[in-house]
Amino acid sequence: MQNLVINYYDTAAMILFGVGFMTLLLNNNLIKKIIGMNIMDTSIFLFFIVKGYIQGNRAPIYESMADGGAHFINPLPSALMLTGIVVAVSTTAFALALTIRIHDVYGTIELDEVIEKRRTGYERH
Amino acid sequence: MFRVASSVILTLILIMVLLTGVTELPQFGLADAPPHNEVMEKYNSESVEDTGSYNVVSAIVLDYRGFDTLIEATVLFCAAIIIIVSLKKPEGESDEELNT
Amino acid sequence: MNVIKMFPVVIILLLLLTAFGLPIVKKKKIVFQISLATIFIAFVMSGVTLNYVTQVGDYLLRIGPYDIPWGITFRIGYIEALMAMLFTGVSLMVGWYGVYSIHKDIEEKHIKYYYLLLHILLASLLGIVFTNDLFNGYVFVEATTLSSCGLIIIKNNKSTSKATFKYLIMSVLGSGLLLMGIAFLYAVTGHLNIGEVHRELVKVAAEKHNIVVISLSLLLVGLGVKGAMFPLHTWLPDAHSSAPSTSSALLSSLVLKAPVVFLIKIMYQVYGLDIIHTTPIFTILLILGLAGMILGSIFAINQKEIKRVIAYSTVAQMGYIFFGMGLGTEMGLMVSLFHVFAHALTKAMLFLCVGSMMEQSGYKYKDEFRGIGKEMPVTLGAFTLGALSMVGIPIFPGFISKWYYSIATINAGQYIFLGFILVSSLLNAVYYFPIVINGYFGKDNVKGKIYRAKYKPVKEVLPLAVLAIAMVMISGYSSTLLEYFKFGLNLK
Amino acid sequence: MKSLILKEVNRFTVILIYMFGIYIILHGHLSPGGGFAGGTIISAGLILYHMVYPERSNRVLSDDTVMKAICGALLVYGSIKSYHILHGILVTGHHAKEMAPYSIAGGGTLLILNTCVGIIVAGTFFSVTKLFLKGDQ
Repeated sequence: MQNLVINYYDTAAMILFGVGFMTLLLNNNLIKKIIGMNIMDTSIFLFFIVKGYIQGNRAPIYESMADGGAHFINPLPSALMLTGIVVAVSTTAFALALTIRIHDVYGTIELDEVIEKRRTGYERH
Repeated sequence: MFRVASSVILTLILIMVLLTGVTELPQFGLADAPPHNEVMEKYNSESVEDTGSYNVVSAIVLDYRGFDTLIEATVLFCAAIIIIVSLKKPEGESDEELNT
Repeated sequence: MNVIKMFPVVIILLLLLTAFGLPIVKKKKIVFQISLATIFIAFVMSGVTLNYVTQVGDYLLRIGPYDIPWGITFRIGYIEALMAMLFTGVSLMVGWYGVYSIHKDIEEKHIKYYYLLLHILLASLLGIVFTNDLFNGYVFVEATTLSSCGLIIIKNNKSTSKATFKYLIMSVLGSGLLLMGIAFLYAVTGHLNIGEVHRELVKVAAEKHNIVVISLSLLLVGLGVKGAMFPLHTWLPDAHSSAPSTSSALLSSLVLKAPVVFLIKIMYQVYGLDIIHTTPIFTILLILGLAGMILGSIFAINQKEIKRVIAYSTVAQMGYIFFGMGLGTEMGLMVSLFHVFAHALTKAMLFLCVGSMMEQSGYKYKDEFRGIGKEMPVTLGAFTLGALSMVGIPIFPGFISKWYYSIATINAGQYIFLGFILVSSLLNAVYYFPIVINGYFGKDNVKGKIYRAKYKPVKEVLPLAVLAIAMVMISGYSSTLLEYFKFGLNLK
Repeated sequence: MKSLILKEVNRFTVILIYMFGIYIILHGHLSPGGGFAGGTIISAGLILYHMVYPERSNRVLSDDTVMKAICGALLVYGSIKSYHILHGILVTGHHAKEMAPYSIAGGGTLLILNTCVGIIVAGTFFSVTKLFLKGDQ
């Protein structure tokens, strides 16, 4: 239990993940679903990036050659998450484009209305 | 109502399970946690000699794990292509679309 | 020899570089030529790699100048080389078939983008199979997701948008869980390379038991979404039935299989058998696999659209693969890998046949295909071969894998599951045979009907024939394949 | 966008945004930043310019040009990376480079790689946002 307080970043990341997951499950609005998806991704980035922190050390950038790298934080999680963020941005952009297309076809972005319109065969064009 | 209740319960179970994992994680910010090992030391101390980059994150992104970045650029490119394919309308049609 | 060693990475780079060049190309014919030539070269190169592996055994290949804990590595062995041959071979056939039929499904100016996405998809699938680095695997999985979404959405149809959205949301959830599992592993081991993670994990597994179980289940669920494990399969029927039929063939036969291979890698190389036996993962895989086998087939019987029938059949067949993994024996795993081959070739052929039947006749529902055998005997013949294989008739790979599944079940001492295999085969027969029988002997639609579907020219049916021959050939060489898988798994 | 003030101010700010983006890309290996950060900033400038002067932006940077730039940058990036990877596999034991002085050119190929990444990111975001903007007008 005490560990949850010490690792407060991890705890926060997990709760944030839950928030995102619930947003994804509960909302009918496609944009809100995408927001939930993004919250989830962000929580994972937070969780991963915290793994690289070392108390008292600073960002891994040389200011002069005398630095020597002994007082740097772990650069690997930061570098990995840079990759992860770009991937998340790509998926978000694609999801938004899909939402535009769904709006073009059905005239709504509420999921239950889309399903209703599919069932009754109503389409805008 | 049932849907809301079941999602809340599912989410709570998920959070509980994940927090069980957090209790076993190494302490936050300690210098002797498992990730701070020889891999990190090489990145931090030899990046200038190996790659010529003073920014260690840049060195990892572009050189040590450069293959990942190539795939990542591919993902970005792929997303751009898909969006162009799914949203771009033929030139003549787009004006008509605006008027309606 | 050094040059042959690096063929796997050359294949991936070649596919990516040609993909980057394709949008600049103007002429459709040149797109086809470049694409097919590249995939053919990739196929030949994977064959050479397999040959090289039979001579020297497994080897690690570092990507770039940095050695193992610092850089990314590939691990090339029997399984990887064989999977590479399967993936490139099937995509070559699908791409070749697409040359004649793709313009009926998608717009003319999108064809080059279609082949571009095919290249990226193939490269990332091969990457998932080859990789020996967890994060690299994650990036490849994401590339697979996006490019397969692209292959669905490229058909400018009303139903594709919603199906793709569902697929995308499920996939993003899956890859999120996958990344979180990797984060847990990284937090306790400090490495991303699979071998190093295993070495460190063995040391800490006893005191970090919760993390072992949680990370394994996160990875299982994450890859289970991608591989259509039973309760997580809900995206599959929509996505596969609304895509263009060449895309359906690729999605069903290849895209589902790469995560399975990655899962096998994670189970046996990251965790290792000793740790895995302390977790309930085998039981979970077994139960979910059985549920998929039975319920997937039952869902398939109730479908009306012919493509949805085949899509649900994929769920059932993925159930077989997870069932074999869940047996927890070497034999079960070997048969699952063999079934990956059998299902990939058969399902690609089935989807291409159905696609060509649908495009020629313009029908969509399975009842409308009565009497189609009189118009398109060759295509329906190929479909019949695939259906026979799926049901499990001797000399076809479906039979071989069911036979070995039975042997593996008996060896594991779990006789009750034999009944499940039998029931599932019968259910397969219930939904495949009516289509075939009605296709050949159905009289309803024949009278007074205008034959819209003329024969296809022989060259357009040739890819189907090649797939059929490959299908029969792998059942002929099944013992060799199983032996290779045994070498590749190399379990103690 | 019809406001005159916006149009006039935009002429200067866009140049500053480009300069800031290019600075971040070129100093990617010396200071925080790099291709991704700089590319997003440049794409923000391009989008701003497109919103204020849509006709001129369409004339100078047509979709075709942007696509060609992205593909060209990806090809250059991919070939340099392929060369690195294949060369690295063949040559056992990598050669440590000479101590690079603290300068833009010190990074060797890193500068080219960062520039390519910058072009890819800027081009992608620009073309995607242009498509998203179409529905709004």
